[in-house]
Amino acid sequence: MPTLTYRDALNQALREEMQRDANVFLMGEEVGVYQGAYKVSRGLLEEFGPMRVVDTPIAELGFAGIGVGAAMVGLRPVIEFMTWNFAVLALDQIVNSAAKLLYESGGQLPIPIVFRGPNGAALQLGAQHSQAWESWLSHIPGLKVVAPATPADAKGLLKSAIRDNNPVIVLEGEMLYNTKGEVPEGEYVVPIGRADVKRAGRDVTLICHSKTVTVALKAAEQLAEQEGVSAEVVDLRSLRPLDEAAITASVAKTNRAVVVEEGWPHCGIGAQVVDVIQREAFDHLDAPVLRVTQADVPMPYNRQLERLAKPSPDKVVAAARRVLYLD
Amino acid sequence: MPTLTYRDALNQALREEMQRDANVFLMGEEVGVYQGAYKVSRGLLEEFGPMRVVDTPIAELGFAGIGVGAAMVGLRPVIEFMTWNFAVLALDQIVNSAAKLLYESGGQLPIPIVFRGPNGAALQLGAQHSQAWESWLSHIPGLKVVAPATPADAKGLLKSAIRDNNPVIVLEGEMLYNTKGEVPEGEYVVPIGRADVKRAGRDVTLICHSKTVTVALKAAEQLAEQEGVSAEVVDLRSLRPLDEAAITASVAKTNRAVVVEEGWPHCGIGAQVVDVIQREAFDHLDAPVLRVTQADVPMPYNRQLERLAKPSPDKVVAAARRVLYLD
Amino acid sequence: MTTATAHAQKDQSQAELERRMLRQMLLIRHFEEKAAEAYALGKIGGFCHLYIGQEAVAVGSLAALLDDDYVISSYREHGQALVRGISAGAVMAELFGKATGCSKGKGGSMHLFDAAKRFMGGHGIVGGHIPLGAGIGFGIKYKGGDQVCLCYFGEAAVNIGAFHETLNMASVYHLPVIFCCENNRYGMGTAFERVAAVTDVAEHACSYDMAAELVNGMDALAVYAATQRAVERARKGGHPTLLEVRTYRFMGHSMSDPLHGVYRTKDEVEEQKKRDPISQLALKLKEEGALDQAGLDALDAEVRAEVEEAVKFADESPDPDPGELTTHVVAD
Amino acid sequence: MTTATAHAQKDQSQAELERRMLRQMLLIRHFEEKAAEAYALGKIGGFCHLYIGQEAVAVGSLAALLDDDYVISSYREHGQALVRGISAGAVMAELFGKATGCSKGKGGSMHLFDAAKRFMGGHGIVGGHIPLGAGIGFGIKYKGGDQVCLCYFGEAAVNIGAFHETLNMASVYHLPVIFCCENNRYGMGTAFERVAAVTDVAEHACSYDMAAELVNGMDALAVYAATQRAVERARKGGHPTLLEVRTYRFMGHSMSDPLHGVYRTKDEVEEQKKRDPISQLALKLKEEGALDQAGLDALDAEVRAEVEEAVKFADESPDPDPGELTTHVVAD
Ligand SMILES: Cc1ncc(C[n+]2csc(CCOP(=O)(O)OP(=O)(O)O)c2C)c(N)n1
Ligand SMILES: Cc1ncc(C[n+]2csc(CCOP(=O)(O)OP(=O)(O)O)c2C)c(N)n1
Ligand SMILES: [Mg+2]
Ligand SMILES: [Mg+2]
Repeated sequence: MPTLTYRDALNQALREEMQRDANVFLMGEEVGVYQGAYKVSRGLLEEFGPMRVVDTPIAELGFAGIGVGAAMVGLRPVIEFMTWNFAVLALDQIVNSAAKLLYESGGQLPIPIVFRGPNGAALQLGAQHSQAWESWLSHIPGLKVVAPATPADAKGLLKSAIRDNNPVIVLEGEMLYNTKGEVPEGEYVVPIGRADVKRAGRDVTLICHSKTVTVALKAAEQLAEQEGVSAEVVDLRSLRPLDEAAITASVAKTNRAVVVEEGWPHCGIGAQVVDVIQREAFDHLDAPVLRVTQADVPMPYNRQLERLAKPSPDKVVAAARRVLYLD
Repeated sequence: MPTLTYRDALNQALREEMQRDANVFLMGEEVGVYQGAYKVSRGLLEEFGPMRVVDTPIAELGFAGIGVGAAMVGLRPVIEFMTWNFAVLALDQIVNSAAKLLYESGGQLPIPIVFRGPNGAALQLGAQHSQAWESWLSHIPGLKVVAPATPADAKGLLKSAIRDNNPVIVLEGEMLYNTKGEVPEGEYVVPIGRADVKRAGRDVTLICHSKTVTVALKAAEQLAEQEGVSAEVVDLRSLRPLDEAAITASVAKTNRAVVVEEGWPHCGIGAQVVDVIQREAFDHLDAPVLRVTQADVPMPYNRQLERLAKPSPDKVVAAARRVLYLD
Repeated sequence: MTTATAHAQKDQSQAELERRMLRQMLLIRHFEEKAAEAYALGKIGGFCHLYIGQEAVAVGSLAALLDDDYVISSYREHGQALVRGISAGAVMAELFGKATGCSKGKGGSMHLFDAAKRFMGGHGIVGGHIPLGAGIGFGIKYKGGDQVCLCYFGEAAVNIGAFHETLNMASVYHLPVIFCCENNRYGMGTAFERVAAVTDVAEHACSYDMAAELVNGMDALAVYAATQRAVERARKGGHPTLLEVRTYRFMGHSMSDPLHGVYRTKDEVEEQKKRDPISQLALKLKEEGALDQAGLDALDAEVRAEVEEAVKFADESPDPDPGELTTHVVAD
Repeated sequence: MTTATAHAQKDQSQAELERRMLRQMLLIRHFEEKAAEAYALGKIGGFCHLYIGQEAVAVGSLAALLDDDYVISSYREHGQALVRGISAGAVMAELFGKATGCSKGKGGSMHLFDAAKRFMGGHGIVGGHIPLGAGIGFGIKYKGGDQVCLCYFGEAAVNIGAFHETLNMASVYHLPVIFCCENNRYGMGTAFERVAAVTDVAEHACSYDMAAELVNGMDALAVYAATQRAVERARKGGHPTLLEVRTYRFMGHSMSDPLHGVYRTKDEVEEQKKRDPISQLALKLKEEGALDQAGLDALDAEVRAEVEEAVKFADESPDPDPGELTTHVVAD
């Protein structure tokens, strides 16, 4: 199987889906001539032309809405947000148009659209450019939300997202674009709504997604080496719908869980995972579920402070030790 | 003590704070000449003039930002959103300006601003006009979020909000404006961050806020009458910061809890409450915490469907029966 | 065909058109009067924004469209929905929240839809559907079609960002969209001149290198003619147009708003009512000899019967099944 | 005082002004060259948007302000921060993320603040600070002050809604704000003409009944004069102005963007560099006899030393205490 970067896996998914279906087009800031702010769309303008790879003005609300309008008449837009930070300006269109049109119209208007782009902090971009929006987006019925952690999942989930007849949010990671992994060639789809056990274990479940999968995997290694603890790493992959069965199954086995996320703690996606666990696996739980999140502060610029603010393997290990009552 | 409507209690708080501090002003759509879309600002234009009661164009993003800018130079703006549904357009200013300026500037720029208006569903307003945003807003560090349920709390919390040196979100309720209650005259402030036990009980804790306080109180009555169950009703009042001590204390006593909220389930404020309870009162819990929320759908227009979608006393009673293992 | 005959035929078809327009305006008027009654009876809930006074805008502009063109509007869209051919019964049933409504009772007054009639809603966030209209235009162009999209909004929407972002993109991308601003002088209780630095909406077209036209919205034929010109620009080269149609609403902003309120005088409303688009067109038809009072009465009666029928249909239709609560949240 | 003496004094103070402007431009230029070096060394992280080429805009416009006027800008604000009087050391230390930075190391390149100098940031969302600028103007007016607020943004921000919502309100409320659009022709890798229907930004003023002026942004004195006129309008009657200042950035969009990239040619960049605002003003001063080459060299050396000092200060300053992570989230 070829090894690709996460960026190229996304690029491949886009290219293949655009080849497969003439209704698929890409729209966003710098996606064309500039080849994408993070080069995810490299080469697509050349292959598909300016009607299908559309550069926009800086007008997130406007072009998100244009995407939804195009979906209303049967196209399959892929709207790239340069980063999800800027998509805050477009939330009205995502929430009030994309997510609701099917319901409001009594089923007449499916909106097959993808909104994608990097989510969460990169490095030292400061408070306005370091936000993780998974909990906000997952809150909304009518949307689906995926957050791939690996190149293969990136390809498979983006392809599923584009083929889905609903608005699908794809949360990528700026820090993931250069990561490499094996990616199946050609037709390869990952179903939306299924978590993936990235490492099997017995003693504690580490639940994570996107960038925090790496954090959890490193923590799992440390736990194995330093504590002889066998941690299972469950990558949610889809945040809406959430794979409650997979979460519950793992916790039923390990009886303990730590949820790791990039976002802020209050009403984070981790809170919802905790809700699921205590509701569906109450009798299996040997300890409260703990969470590792971004510190509950706007992201600081300074490098050391930023490091302190982010989830880290050490913090996950510490939380795991606590749920294992090793402290 | 005089009996006032929730609307008039808010009006009184605004008037008193505007009399008390010349830096306080009110800005929003229809707040002046029209006397407020829901008449919360009735009479204020006449008393304080057009520089302090400012009608705006329909430009939520713009006037929210103007408010923040005014706060940057020492004013204390109260920004009214006709409803929080429309505030989705202003989130960039709330999240990226109001909530972050103090931190980003290294402490130089406190932003003493209030964003207020009705939140959540009224009656048959359809999907775009029936949204409850507490979980989104509570997610954000740098904000405080309050959601008063009674006229007295409305007055006391709005006064605290206006005096606070931070951006404070005040979530009112269109369905609450006409409700009546005793309201202390003159100086009366309710501290932000403190829950209130609206009914004491022993067997189960019902956690609620804003409109769901009425729902929970009715459920508590039904539980007492029909099941002989003594339910404690904890009104959160503040959603950020959350009064974790009050929540935990109640659950430590009752050992069971149901969280009731108007918003959608996924990553709702109730999920965060569940997280707190299972973390801080794990050993006290005799059953999983259950939640009663809006159905996980865009709000339908039809009256019967809308009723089915909303939290109701019956649903709370059913959840309470389940956590009490009465089924 | 001699010129005289052609002329006579044109006259006849013109009279036919005017008669049809009159009928459509009467339909809107009577429909909404009944809706107001039903609202008072509690049969309609939520917000209900009447179109009375503005009938000439929907009627005149939609006459310029073909069946496969698209229409999108705000929450004040009963009139457009009816003229576009959604039956009065299906619209009334929607207002009643019934399963037979054009949005199955899930949308209500602000969210009327009929995809088959290419009526794309019914939207409640001021300005929020303007980008959708452009997106529909984008879709048309993408597929190489020659349809147009007619997008209605109120003048107050001109103050919100979405309007500007969209007009710029519609112009840059050459989208076949007609932006039809129904300038009825008030956004809720706020007179436009109190909140807009420039009150000629059409002026904004300059900033976007877009064609624009200012139209008398009390004259259905004037609206028709201007829309025809705009449609032509759009169909031919994908050139969008900003139409500013000056009109007036005779009723309150919504059913919960008083008739004139504090923001406008009763006199002003009465003065405007003298420009009633329906009486004006009826008078014209009479003067042209195309319709006499008996004919007018018959037309009126016919329309009233249609509306009665619609109310009956709505009344007798069932509520949606409770199971409908959770359908249509996601598509398969 | 005879006219001749007055004239001589004016000449002298004019030369003084020009010399100061030259010094400020040199400071920005050398400061940023050093910042670029430090970025390459990993001492500065995140995004870092250089101002090189645009110096005349900050220098010319800020010369028209008084100390108690307010300034607000986008993420490309090093130049304005320096000219406004934040020390090069405090700015460089902020870029280094140090505790001594003007935002205590918490803001970084995009979020420079100095409330005492009335420099109100440093904002990262395109267009997001434009309403803040108007709000500052609102605050001034509310308190009955006679200050103005100078608000900078790039031409690409003109395509976003916040710009339009704000200009309308600034005009309706008569706010003392100067909207200074630094039109450097590109928003990241996108040429303005590819995404704007009308490329004369100043045109937008018509839609808001606002004064506007188009200015040569490579000429600090022209910018100064135009800003003076705008300041006067604002101070006197709270009349806002839209200034379109035509300029050019000689570097990439940010440190991670190549110098010219695929979106513009090397030739174009080289051609523009011939309009370098610094050499132009230096030449003028020389031609006027106000500064000779030795004087220029001395000035240059002085500025370089100041920048070296700033780098040293930043380098030697401590990181914020780890406890700073959780301070300043909420105020007391
Ligand atoms: C973004 C937003 N803000 C506020 C509202 C509340 N609101 C509904 S209609 C309206 C007035 C709109 O006026 P206009 O655009 O002129 O249309 P008209 O009602 O006159 O047809 C307002 C303020 C809304 N629906 N959306
Ligand atoms: C709302 C928003 N969208 C996208 C971005 C990413 N971005 C940062 S700068 C920039 C280009 C802005 O160009 P312009 O306004 O002309 O200013 P310049 O960089 O030329 O000074 C873009 C797209 C952003 N910061 N904010
Ligand atoms: Mg109007
Ligand atoms: Mg630019």
